[in-house]
Amino acid sequence: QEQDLPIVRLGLLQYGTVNWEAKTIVDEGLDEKYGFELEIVPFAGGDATKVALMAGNVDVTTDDWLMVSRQRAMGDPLVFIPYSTSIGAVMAPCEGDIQSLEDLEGKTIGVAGGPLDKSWLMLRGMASESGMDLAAATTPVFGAPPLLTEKLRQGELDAVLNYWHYNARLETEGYCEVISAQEAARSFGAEGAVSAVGYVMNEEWAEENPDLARGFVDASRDAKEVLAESDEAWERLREMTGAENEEVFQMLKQRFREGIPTSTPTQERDDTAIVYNELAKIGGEQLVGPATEMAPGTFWSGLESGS
Amino acid sequence: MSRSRSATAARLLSVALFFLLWHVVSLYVSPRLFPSPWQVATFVLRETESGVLPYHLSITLLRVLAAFVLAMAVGSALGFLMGRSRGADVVLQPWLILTLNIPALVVIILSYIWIGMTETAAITAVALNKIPNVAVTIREGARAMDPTYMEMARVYRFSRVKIYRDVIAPQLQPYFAAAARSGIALVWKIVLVVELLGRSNGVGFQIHLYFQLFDVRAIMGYTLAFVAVMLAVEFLALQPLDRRAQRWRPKQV
Amino acid sequence: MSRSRSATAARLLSVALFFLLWHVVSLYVSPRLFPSPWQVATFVLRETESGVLPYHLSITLLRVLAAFVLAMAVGSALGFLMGRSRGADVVLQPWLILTLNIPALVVIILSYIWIGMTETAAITAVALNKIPNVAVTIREGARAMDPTYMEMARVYRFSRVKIYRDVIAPQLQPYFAAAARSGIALVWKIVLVVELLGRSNGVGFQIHLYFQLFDVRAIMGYTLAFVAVMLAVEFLALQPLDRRAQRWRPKQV
Amino acid sequence: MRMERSLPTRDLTARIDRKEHIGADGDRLVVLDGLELRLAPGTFTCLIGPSGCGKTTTLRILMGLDDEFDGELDPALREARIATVFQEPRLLPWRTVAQNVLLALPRPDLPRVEAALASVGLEGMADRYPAQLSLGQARRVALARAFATEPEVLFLDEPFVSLDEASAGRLRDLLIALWQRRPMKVLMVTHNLREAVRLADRIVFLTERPARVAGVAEVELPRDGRDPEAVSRFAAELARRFPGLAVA
Amino acid sequence: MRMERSLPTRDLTARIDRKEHIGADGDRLVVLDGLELRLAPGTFTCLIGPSGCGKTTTLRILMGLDDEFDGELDPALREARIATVFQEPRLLPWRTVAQNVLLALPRPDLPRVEAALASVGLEGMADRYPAQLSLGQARRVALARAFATEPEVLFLDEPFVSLDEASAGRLRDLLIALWQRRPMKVLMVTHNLREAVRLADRIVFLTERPARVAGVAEVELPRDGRDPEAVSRFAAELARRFPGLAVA
Ligand SMILES: Nc1ncnc2c1ncn2[C@@H]1O[C@H](COP(=O)(O)OP(=O)(O)OP(=O)(O)O)[C@@H](O)[C@H]1O
Ligand SMILES: Nc1ncnc2c1ncn2[C@@H]1O[C@H](COP(=O)(O)OP(=O)(O)OP(=O)(O)O)[C@@H](O)[C@H]1O
Ligand SMILES: [Mg+2]
Ligand SMILES: [Mg+2]
Repeated sequence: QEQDLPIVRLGLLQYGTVNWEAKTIVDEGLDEKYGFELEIVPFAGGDATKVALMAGNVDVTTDDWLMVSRQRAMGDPLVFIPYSTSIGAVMAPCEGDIQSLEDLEGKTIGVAGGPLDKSWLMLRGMASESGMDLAAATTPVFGAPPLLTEKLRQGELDAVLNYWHYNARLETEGYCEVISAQEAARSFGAEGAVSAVGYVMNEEWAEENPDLARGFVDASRDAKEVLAESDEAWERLREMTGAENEEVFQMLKQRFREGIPTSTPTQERDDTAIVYNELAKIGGEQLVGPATEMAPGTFWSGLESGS
Repeated sequence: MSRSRSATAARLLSVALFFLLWHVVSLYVSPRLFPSPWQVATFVLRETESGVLPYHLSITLLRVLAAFVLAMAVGSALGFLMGRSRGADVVLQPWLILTLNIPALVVIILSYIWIGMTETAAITAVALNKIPNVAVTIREGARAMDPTYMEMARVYRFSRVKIYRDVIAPQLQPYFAAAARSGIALVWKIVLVVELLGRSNGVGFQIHLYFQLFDVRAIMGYTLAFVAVMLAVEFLALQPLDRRAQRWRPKQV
Repeated sequence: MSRSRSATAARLLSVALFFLLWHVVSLYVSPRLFPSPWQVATFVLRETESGVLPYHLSITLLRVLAAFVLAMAVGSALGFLMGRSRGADVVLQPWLILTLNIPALVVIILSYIWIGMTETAAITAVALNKIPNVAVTIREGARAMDPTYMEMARVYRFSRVKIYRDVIAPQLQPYFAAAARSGIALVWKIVLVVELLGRSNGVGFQIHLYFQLFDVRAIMGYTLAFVAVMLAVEFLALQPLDRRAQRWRPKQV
Repeated sequence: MRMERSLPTRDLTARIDRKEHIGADGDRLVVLDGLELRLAPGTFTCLIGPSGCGKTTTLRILMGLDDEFDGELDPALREARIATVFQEPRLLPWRTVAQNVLLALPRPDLPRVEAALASVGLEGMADRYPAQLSLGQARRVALARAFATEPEVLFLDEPFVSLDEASAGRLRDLLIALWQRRPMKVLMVTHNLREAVRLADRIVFLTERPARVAGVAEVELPRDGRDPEAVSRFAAELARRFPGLAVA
Repeated sequence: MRMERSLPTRDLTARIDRKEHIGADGDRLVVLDGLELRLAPGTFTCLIGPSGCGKTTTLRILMGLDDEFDGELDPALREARIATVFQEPRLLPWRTVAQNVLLALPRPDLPRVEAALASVGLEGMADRYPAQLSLGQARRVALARAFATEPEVLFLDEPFVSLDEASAGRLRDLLIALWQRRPMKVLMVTHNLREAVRLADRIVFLTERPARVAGVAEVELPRDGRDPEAVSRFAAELARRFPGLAVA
């Protein structure tokens, strides 16, 4: 019978954090429970998953709402489903002289993901509210995330704005979070946490396969519940996380759990729209395309009708 | 006899020196940034035993082989045509410069989007990246050919086979050797990118995974595994072929 | 005269054909995946006016130039040495194969880590990637040299300058041309990766940025801007040099 | 002179009205200016002219290696089986001596290759590469190659230089023997008047560049009466008849 | 024979006990076996021997191009200013005629280059590339190059082949004139006995391979009495004295 189940192809970074949830879905049989079979298609780079979705080789992948909104504005009907609110943050040595956003003035700061990175723009927006031009006041160095982490360790960079799983490792090595993009979101007026990443799928596919799309979202939610409560489930993931020691492993577990979205879909959509407007101001047309507001339907409508 | 034996000795010494140097450097650097040869060797052994490395390596090698053969065949034909016919050269030249300079990334993404994320797309993308390089090299060879041999062949009404096999190929041999050696390396480098961007296996896929984890040991391990294969190809296949091809040459002063 | 004029005509026609083809294809494909030449041209114009494209392009060109000169100089010297001395060849061969086959990514990352995220590291990394390719090509050239000319030079006690300038360089010219042409393209491709991984400006940086936005129009625009520069270099510098270097050759049959 | 006339019995004619070479700097150089040649069946013609007058250029045109001239070539020349000894040996350096000869044959025929090499005194050198030969040996390979193909028309551009007199003499005898066995047309360039007298039926003298025919001499000596004495005498006579062209 | 003896007046000697060539398949071939040569100051020596006996090999050893032999070379040879005409012209094809000559001079001296080219009859060809020359013209450039350098020792490997008799005669005269003006040692390989008699002081005959000295003849004819008649007579006499080696 198993063969009869329809397949959902999920394109993922092999060691991406989303993979933890996906593995849990399979291990716990949650996909079968909701009437589909999950096929994980691993890739080595984030760009690859994007290309795979464009080329129609996977049904679901992960990305952020900025990208989804921009593609929608250009006529590509993608939809976004929040996955995690664990977002980028600035890390610096705990003992150092960088304790707040203002302390970054005159410092060299590594920025993962380039000048259009969502977290970077959010922090710039927050800084500008207090009259600081973060891009001008600091020397940003754009580069590959692992390389930047390494450069912080080497002391070549004073601080690094990086993704949360890189930061979790740094936290075990004497580095502290200076400020997180989530704080920026709050400063813009968001009430809850906004998502950093989410599942992305083609709206047409979701409409043609409503049960699959729905089932996938339900399985994801169940998996999060398992990971939130069960330490055993985490043991299965231990190797997959690539944690080099127990401390890192526990930190990753803790941060992952904190990142499970708690807002209602509507609230999160509205919060995100607020943040989007701020980003549109900073990033301009280059970032968001012709639309100055988040494209309607960016958050999958199926979410609100359901849970 | 004794000459080739001393060459083997020198070669081994050279390789030993390499590992020694590596070992010494690794003593002074954090092992996370620069693991010692033994750490890398342990990793390679473990991954080999588990079958993971042989799996990814063999897949990558197949891709390299396919793209290499394709690129050499098409590139040589194109380069030869351009070297021999001024008309073809003038017309194709802008295209050559264009394709030479299109970033690998662009070609790869367009192939994936157009052909789909398939093996065909991957190999096509790699070959497309390499073809202009081969063409550029072979073209120089075709231009530098000595016309007196061709005249002789025409007088004696050489068949087409003889002309290509006995007159043209030997003159292009050094260019072909250069294109092949730097070609296989280039193909491999692009295969890595192709695997990063849209394949779910292969050495490039693995290397990038480990790059995300900043596991230098694993990156080095996979790299060296491929290099070892290339060294074997070099010494067991290319060099004997080379020696054969060079046999007729007078000694250099 | 008329010959070179008709060549220019053929060349222009060839370029026109390229744009026509592009235009036709773009009619049938989503402009998001494959924008028309006009859309790309508009983008390039706008970015040029705003000064953004010239800024990034000139930075990239400087990097390409520096790495290219470095790689050609070191690679040629190395390749020549290996081609001329069997001892050097045997000893350096394994190193050559190793460096040829180390993925660009690995070299770039190690340079950044060791030298720092500086311009020096970037250019070193690119040059290191390219050196073995140059060496491999020039080595074939050095091997294929005709010893009779060197004998003549020795009898007449040619000075060192004369030997290199008048005896060796002309024989290596086609190999040098091949290495340079495919070299500049390779250097540019690696510069893109270097800029992507750890520089905050340059065409590679921009292309990657636009890739994240999936803005094919911008990617093509930046690519073509570079290709245009290369075409200009080709027709204004390389080809006249080439013609000079080929002047002595008898016509091909 | 006995001869089995089975192959083309027509005269082959060539008329070269004008042939120019183009120098590096684009200047034009008239090399041949109204040159007519006729190769009669079974005749042995020698071409004598000063260095640089256009002899090699003429041969190249006749062999179909150079199309850029004004004039007319007998179309039969294009189809005829031809062979040549160039002014330099032009062996393929990457092929052995035996392979060089073998390649010139329309069909592989190893015994014939061996016989040809033996006939020029190169037994046991079959597996050498050309770089391992002395120049005289290389020239002999080129001769062996030309002879082995049994051509209908044979072009020779100073084939017997760089050879000691003894070897050259033997090879001249070999050439005559071959030519008497098969009815081929031979056109040979030489600077050696005595050699021409010894071998040829007709000697064509060319002028300085631009080359025209300055005179034609029929060698009326009987083939079996061409001993050194007779040859010297005839050559001296020619030198008198064509002053400035022939030097005895 | 008057001569300003300012330069090395010693005899130069070379003793080649044994010289082997290695074939492609690794077999050894003894080429020279106990060959001794002496070049006396201001003498003109000719080397005559059958094709492939080792003449070019000998010259190469004397010129310092081949170190792999058993024997001893006069160290003065290594320092002397030497010049050579190889068996093939060996011009750099990517340099013009004038550049080819100029490069061989220790110091740039354009007038001398022009004079040298004029002396071999190549006025107006200075800017051509070697591929645009006839073989005879290329040989003459090689001669001009050798003459222009005013060497202390001059090696010639069959320099006058591929030239018509008139040109060859003029060039022989030129060589003798040069040699009489400056006290250089000349070693010339030739296959032409009459040429050797006309030019040389001594003629060294070599045996078949492996080459040894088979005989040495002093040419006792006075320089101004070497008319064709006398040369022929002397050559015939040599042919009698060295049967099998010299062919008149
Ligand atoms: N590089 C080489 N390898 C092997 N054998 C060689 C090599 N060069 C010459 N030989 C052989 O050595 C012998 C002497 O050659 P050399 O060129 O000295 O002859 P030579 O007397 O100059 O003849 P020729 O009058 O034909 O020029 C020849 O039999 C030749 O085959
Ligand atoms: N490719 C060329 N380009 C320009 N000029 C050339 C070319 N080939 C030959 N020539 C010139 O044409 C003339 C005739 O050359 P050719 O080779 O036919 O002379 P040749 O009679 O064979 O002389 P030789 O007896 O010296 O071999 C020469 O003056 C030569 O300089
Ligand atoms: Mg000629
Ligand atoms: Mg010789």
